[in-house]
Amino acid sequence: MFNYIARRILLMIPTLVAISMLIFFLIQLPPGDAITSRLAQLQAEGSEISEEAIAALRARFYLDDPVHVQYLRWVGGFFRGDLGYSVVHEQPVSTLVGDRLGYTMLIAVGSVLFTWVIAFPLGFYSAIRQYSTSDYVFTIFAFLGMATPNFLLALVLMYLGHTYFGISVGGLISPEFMGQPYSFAKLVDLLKHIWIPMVVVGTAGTAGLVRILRANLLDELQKPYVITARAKGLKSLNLIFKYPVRIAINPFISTVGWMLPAIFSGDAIVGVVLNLPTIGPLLLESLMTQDMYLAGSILLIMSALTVFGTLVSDLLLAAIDPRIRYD
Amino acid sequence: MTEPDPQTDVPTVDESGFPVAEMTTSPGGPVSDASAPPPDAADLVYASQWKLMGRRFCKHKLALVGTGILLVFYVVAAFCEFFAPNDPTERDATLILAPPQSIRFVDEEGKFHFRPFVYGYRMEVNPETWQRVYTPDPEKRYDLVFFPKGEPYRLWNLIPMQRRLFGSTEGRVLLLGTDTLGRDVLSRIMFGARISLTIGLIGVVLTFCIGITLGGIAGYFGGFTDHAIQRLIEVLICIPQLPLWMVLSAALPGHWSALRMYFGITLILSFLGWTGLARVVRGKFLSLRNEDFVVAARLSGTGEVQIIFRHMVPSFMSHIIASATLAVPGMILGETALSFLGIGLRPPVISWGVLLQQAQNFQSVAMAPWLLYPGLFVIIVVLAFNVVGDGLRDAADPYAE
Amino acid sequence: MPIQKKNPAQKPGVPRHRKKRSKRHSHGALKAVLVLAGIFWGLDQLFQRVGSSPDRIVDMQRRSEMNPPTNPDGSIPADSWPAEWFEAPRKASEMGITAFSESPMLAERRAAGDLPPLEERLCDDPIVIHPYEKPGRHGGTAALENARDLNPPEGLLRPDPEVRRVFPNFAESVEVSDDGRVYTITLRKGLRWSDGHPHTSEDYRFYFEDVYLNPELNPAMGPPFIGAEIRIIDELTFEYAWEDPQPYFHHHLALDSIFYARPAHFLKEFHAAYVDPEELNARARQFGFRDWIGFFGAMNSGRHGRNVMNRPVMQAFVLTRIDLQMEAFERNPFYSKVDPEGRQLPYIDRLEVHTGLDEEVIAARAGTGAFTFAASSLRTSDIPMFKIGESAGNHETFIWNRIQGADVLIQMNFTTEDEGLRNIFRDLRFRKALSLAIDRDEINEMIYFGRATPSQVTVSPFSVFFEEEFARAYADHDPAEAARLLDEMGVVDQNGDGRRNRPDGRPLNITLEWHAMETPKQETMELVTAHWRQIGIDINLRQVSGSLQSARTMGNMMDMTLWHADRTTDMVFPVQPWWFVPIHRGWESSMWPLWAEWYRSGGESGEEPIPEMLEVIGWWDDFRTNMDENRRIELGKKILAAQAENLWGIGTVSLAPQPVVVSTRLRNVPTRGYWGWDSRRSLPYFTESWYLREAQAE
Amino acid sequence: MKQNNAEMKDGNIVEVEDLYVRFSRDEGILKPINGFSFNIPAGSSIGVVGESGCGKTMTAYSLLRILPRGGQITHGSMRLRRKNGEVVDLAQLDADGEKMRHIRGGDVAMIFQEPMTAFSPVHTLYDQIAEVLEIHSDLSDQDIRKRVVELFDLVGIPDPESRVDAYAFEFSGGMRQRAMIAMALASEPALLIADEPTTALDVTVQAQVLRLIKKMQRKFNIALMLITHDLGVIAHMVDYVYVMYMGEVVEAAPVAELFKNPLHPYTRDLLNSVPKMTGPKQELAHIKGSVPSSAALPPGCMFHPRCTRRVGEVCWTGEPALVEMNKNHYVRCFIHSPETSGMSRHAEETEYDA
Repeated sequence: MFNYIARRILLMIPTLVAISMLIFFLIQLPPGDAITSRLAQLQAEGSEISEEAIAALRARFYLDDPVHVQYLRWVGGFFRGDLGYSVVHEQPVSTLVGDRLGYTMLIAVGSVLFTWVIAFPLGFYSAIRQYSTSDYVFTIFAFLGMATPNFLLALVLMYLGHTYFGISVGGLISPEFMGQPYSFAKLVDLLKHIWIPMVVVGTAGTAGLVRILRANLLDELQKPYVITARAKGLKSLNLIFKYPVRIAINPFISTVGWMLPAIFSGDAIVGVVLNLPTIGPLLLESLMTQDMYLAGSILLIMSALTVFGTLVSDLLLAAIDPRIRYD
Repeated sequence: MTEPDPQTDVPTVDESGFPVAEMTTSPGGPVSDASAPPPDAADLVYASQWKLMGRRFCKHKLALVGTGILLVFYVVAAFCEFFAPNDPTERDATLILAPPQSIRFVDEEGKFHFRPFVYGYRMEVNPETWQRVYTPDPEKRYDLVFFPKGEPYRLWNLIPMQRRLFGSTEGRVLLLGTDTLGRDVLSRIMFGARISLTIGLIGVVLTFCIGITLGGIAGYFGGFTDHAIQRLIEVLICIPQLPLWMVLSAALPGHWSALRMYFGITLILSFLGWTGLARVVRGKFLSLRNEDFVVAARLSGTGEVQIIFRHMVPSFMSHIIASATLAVPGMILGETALSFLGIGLRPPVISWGVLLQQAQNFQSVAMAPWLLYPGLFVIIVVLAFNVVGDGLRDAADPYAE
Repeated sequence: MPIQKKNPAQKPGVPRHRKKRSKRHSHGALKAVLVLAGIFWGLDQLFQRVGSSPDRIVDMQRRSEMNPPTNPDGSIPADSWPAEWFEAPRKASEMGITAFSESPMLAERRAAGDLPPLEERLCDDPIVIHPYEKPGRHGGTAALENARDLNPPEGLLRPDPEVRRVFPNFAESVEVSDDGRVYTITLRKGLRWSDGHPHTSEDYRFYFEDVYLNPELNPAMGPPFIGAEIRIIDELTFEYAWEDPQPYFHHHLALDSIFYARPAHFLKEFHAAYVDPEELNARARQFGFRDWIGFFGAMNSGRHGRNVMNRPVMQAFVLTRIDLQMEAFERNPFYSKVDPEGRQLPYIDRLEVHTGLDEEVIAARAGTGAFTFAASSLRTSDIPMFKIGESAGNHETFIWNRIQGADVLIQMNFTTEDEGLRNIFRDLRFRKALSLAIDRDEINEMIYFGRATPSQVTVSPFSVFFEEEFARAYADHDPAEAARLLDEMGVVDQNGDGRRNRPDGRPLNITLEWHAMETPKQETMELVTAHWRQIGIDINLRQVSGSLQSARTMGNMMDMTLWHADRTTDMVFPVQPWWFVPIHRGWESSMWPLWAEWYRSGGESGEEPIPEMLEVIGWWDDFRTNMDENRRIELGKKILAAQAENLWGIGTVSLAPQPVVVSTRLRNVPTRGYWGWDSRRSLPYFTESWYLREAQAE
Repeated sequence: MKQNNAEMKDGNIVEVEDLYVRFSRDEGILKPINGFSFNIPAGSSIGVVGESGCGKTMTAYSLLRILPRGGQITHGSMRLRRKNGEVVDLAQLDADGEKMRHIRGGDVAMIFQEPMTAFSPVHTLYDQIAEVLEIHSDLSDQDIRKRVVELFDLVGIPDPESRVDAYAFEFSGGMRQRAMIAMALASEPALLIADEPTTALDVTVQAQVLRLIKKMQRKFNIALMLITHDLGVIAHMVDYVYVMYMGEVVEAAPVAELFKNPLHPYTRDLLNSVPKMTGPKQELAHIKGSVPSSAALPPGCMFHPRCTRRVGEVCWTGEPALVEMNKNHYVRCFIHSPETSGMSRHAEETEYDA
């Protein structure tokens, strides 16, 4: 077990290095750089800018260094806990990302929970009552969830939420609670808002999970050990929960890891539509403004979280599945 | 060979007997000798794999419905100039954000007409709200006819034509309303289908090529190559897809023409889509590598490339096709998402993503919800693809049930 | 199976599985169809409902209905605003005000010992603001989408509602020497920063010498201070002096002087010239900054997270808190203006600004009455939504006019690298053709509800430089003439594909890159490209980010681009005639990057403009330094006439309707006004005198 | 269907009569069992022999009422004398009911073919065996543990104390099957069904496991129903054999009688395909073709398509009845039915000897 964990953790390192290099390469691709964005910003304020000033700005943010030096400086910063510096915002990335990451993770956790809460009974019931009407209905709904573009669902839910539930449009907190200290009422208000992104982000993943659980469970239900267990005289529901579900549930555990990239993608687009103070819109903005350290750091944080999430789910899987543990 | 069984009242029992039974149960006849298969045995097995798949697929009713829907969509997309009742770029200042017209049989006076018709609109601008208010105008009764002669157009920009599938010779028929410039939403959806539906297909073909090549290399050669490709896939799937798309599409040169943008976006979408397929292919290769027929081919000195493409690829093609079908909707959604965010296709290109981008505001949902219709079509197509893919996957798996 | 016959051994009792099963299958498919049909039906119902317009309940006299009519040229009659707004503000002593009163909120703070008494906070003899309707009451919190809307960048002087003349604000007086080379500014006595520290000449010196002239802190060095120096006379008096005459520097003082003063007492602590740089850098790093420059910048803007707030300001409101979704402002206790009844302004106590929202959500919130005042991010196309929401949202929608001389200005690059394209662009017939091909009435009808003024790009109709023929030049819709002009210049369709080719036979590929900002550029261009396609010109539209817009305009990489032609009022046109004279390089303009480069480098780099333009530049050089006003008007008109003749840029409509969504509680907001960069949005309309009616009064 | 609880012969623990099982599947109705009948006298052992797909396992599943989804007993009765003497018709019970659950694992236990997959891979063996005792006894947790260890010891698993907590995949095939036997014995059932218990094992281990089963059967005086396709296994294990083909009995006889005098062509084919260790070397025979799908039962005698000794048209038009040829030796074949036996004699002799 220890070896297994150690091996998994060691394997993370080259993966993360490769990811960081790929990200750094990718964020260099779009034309222009953060300085041009900064200039655009200054021009939006009505200033005129000289060539020398541009060169000075570039030098100040080390943008005239060779690419590999820039990369090493950027990655080196991570080891010192320095996530980089946003040229456009003139602020440390950690300050910008701080709270937003919290909300993003809140939505991520919420979406995973939502997905689980919906997908488990649906998949379970569909498998147990295969080809029944409810199986079809659930399947159709699962597919519908998968087929609806995130942004469309967000837009429509936002509209419905506003029209029928009076939820203020956009954001995570109603204006009247903004800046108030945290209280029960504020929490309730937060919950009133946060369900929309949770549902939207979670819906896309639900369909897949329902299908997987259903298929896995159907598979497991035909395994000889289920017959063995039946032959022992177990009650069928107990039996299903104790044996096949226990094994078919693996995708739920491994979801933790592989859902994260999807959730971050979902968050990016839902965050933009709903104007959430999450990391997604910041990422989009930083990509648009070529604020490369900000964009790169956010992407790297997301990827690192994903890698870490996969590790956690692998470990969890190992914990519940002795076959992996003893491998 | 069938005859109803009166006692069981199960008339079609025998229809779907296993082919195996067919081959082995002829009474008294010679039993085929396993050591000397008929000369076309390979073809037979090969054909029967597809036949079997086809048969299983046909049993999947939902998948058949999905196939039908997709077929309709693609035909419409291919001949959208003919199907669209209006020119998708035709503007009308007097029909801005007009709601969908309803097809009528009964006119204002309660008179029934055999030929369906729509009423044209009378527009008034509410002086207080500046809102354009449309009321059906009984004066303007437009009969719906098949193959009306309208403005001349060119099918595929080549064949000059004048007739369209349906419409009216008297005025514009706007079954799904109009957009902010008074253009027919239905026609725009039909034209948008051409881009949105093909982007998925072309993307998947590209994905296919990359996925099969890399997955095949990984699975066939194994060892270090496999390891390297595996790591590459791992790295790629750890980075959230949409942000990566966004980075890449921001990198597309600004002066590209619409057509090149289209291919650029397609390339981007497939740049990341191949990982899943490559994994499937790799797994298949790994398991097939040591199968007898592959070993035999290798021993007889067949070239590697030939082994891969003549022997291995065909043996799991059905699976790949199923996976590919399931990958198409992801591409379609990707295009809409990118266009929606304003970093994909742009007007005057008409795609479903572009149409939705124009409908993304609260005003649309509140005041002109028909602008969201492209979204409905996205849902239907993605749904259909998923159902078909599911059916294909079930059909491709000989061990299912 | 040749002899498949019935099996006599078959026992009865076999259920009809098969039938049931196939029924189940079709069940599923049927259900799928039913569900989809249901969705279709539901949407259809929804649309039917929404399609019919609801009757609006007119429950009260709406201010917007008392709008004075618009002038024929699209401008707003001057009597839309109080006559007092066109005069220098009077002082309390002139109005005979002796007693002053303060907001209860500040009274509390004073009682708690936080603040000195009101008399000590106000300057000696404060100016009196004449409110639009009537004097208001203290108190209340306003919800905004943009802090600027109620806290405009007011400075030493202030423009009038037509953005033509200037009047004193923080300055007691501004005197110009006869030769126009020295501006002497006298500050009001007793003015204080929001922390109570006196506002003096030192604050202006600090900015000029320690910020503006510091290349590290200020990468952006341009007019009006090029070649200038500052001379401090005494605590309240200082001078700016130039080599050249500056006939229009007071316009900068009216619009930009908020930037010319910094709270020196506060910022010196963060400036390397005043404290040990080592120590300062260490401190900066402590806060996560790379060096003191970023740190200074953050302190200067007062926006560094939660650590530093309350940077001293002169404006009516002070930033007190930044949250992820909100910024909170409180009234400046030392704000030195009063109403005619001696109440210290502003009336409103607090501002809450919803941040991080995009246009769509702002529009949605504005339409549902979530904002006390909103305009900056609102689009013309949403006007019906705002108006329909009025009955439920407790707000009203005023229609102001965007100050732009052209809501969308189409620019082609006369110095583009592509020689063929450059020659075509430089051919006046091509520009005329493109302009004549545009159906401005259709644009006005479709995008602006017919309420804008179709026009060629030129200055605003209420400008002294305005001539009607400037606005009419080639602004008619005449596609036939356009086509004729193109044929004449040899830009014809040579291969029968419906698109015109260059004279050399190559396809005429033009890419128009544009950045989405402020005005309806996308909708306009959808129409314009359609109009142009009709005469066989097919251009490729590409929306770009601000960063790209900046990089590609500055790098002379664009064929064509768009901007909104603001800077067309008397306040800004004379100092920044960017659309008419090649003096500026920036993201707004891609008309002549190399000509502008030539001009600004004194002919050392860039490319010499064409003779027609050299003539215009000559007029401009005279114009910007000439102290004879009549001569300047003459020269200005010449510059504008040159545009009307040469069509350097192509305009669409001017004075477009701008929705301004105002809560019914917010009073003293003029029903008409000019909205845009030139007026710094709400700056001329005395936002400090806007007040919130008591909630129960409704 | 009539209630026949009372009509049970004293000596029998199981009486199955005219059992029919049907499955609904995409490809049609599967008919795995078509009028199967058999008895198991208490404490005795019977064998059910036939090729794969003949319905043997389905018979076992029917007895336990654990037919896979879609399976239904459409006709017949299955009387069982429970440990407490109660006689029940298993066919009449609710498959998921309280009573049936107590019979499953309590009165009737089963040993499965694949010891690898018959245990859950993610639960310890102890967990899975103790479960039987939790359901069918009122032992305390400590007693259960003691009992499981005891059972492990009994079936010959070394170091039972620590091995009970192992996972199935940590065991070798033979050990796993021993664990399976321990599990089957846990509740001291009256009937033990062993479904191909040694097919998946190495030849060397097979004998050990069979010996163990036999030993346990004797020791606890359990009735044994051994299902196998391997006639070689049957010889030493059971008293009486039912030969099954396509869900019906084609021949039934005491084990010695069957080996000595096989009557049905199918039995003969089966016997011929068993490699003989003694006697003259000869080519191993195989039965031509394979068992047809039970979705399409052949008309007439169900074996006729594969039969080498058909007597004539009657083979595919008529239906042979089960007739008693010798004492306790039954056969279902036209060769032996009174009206057709004469015409087939000659053909039979020649072909069989050839």
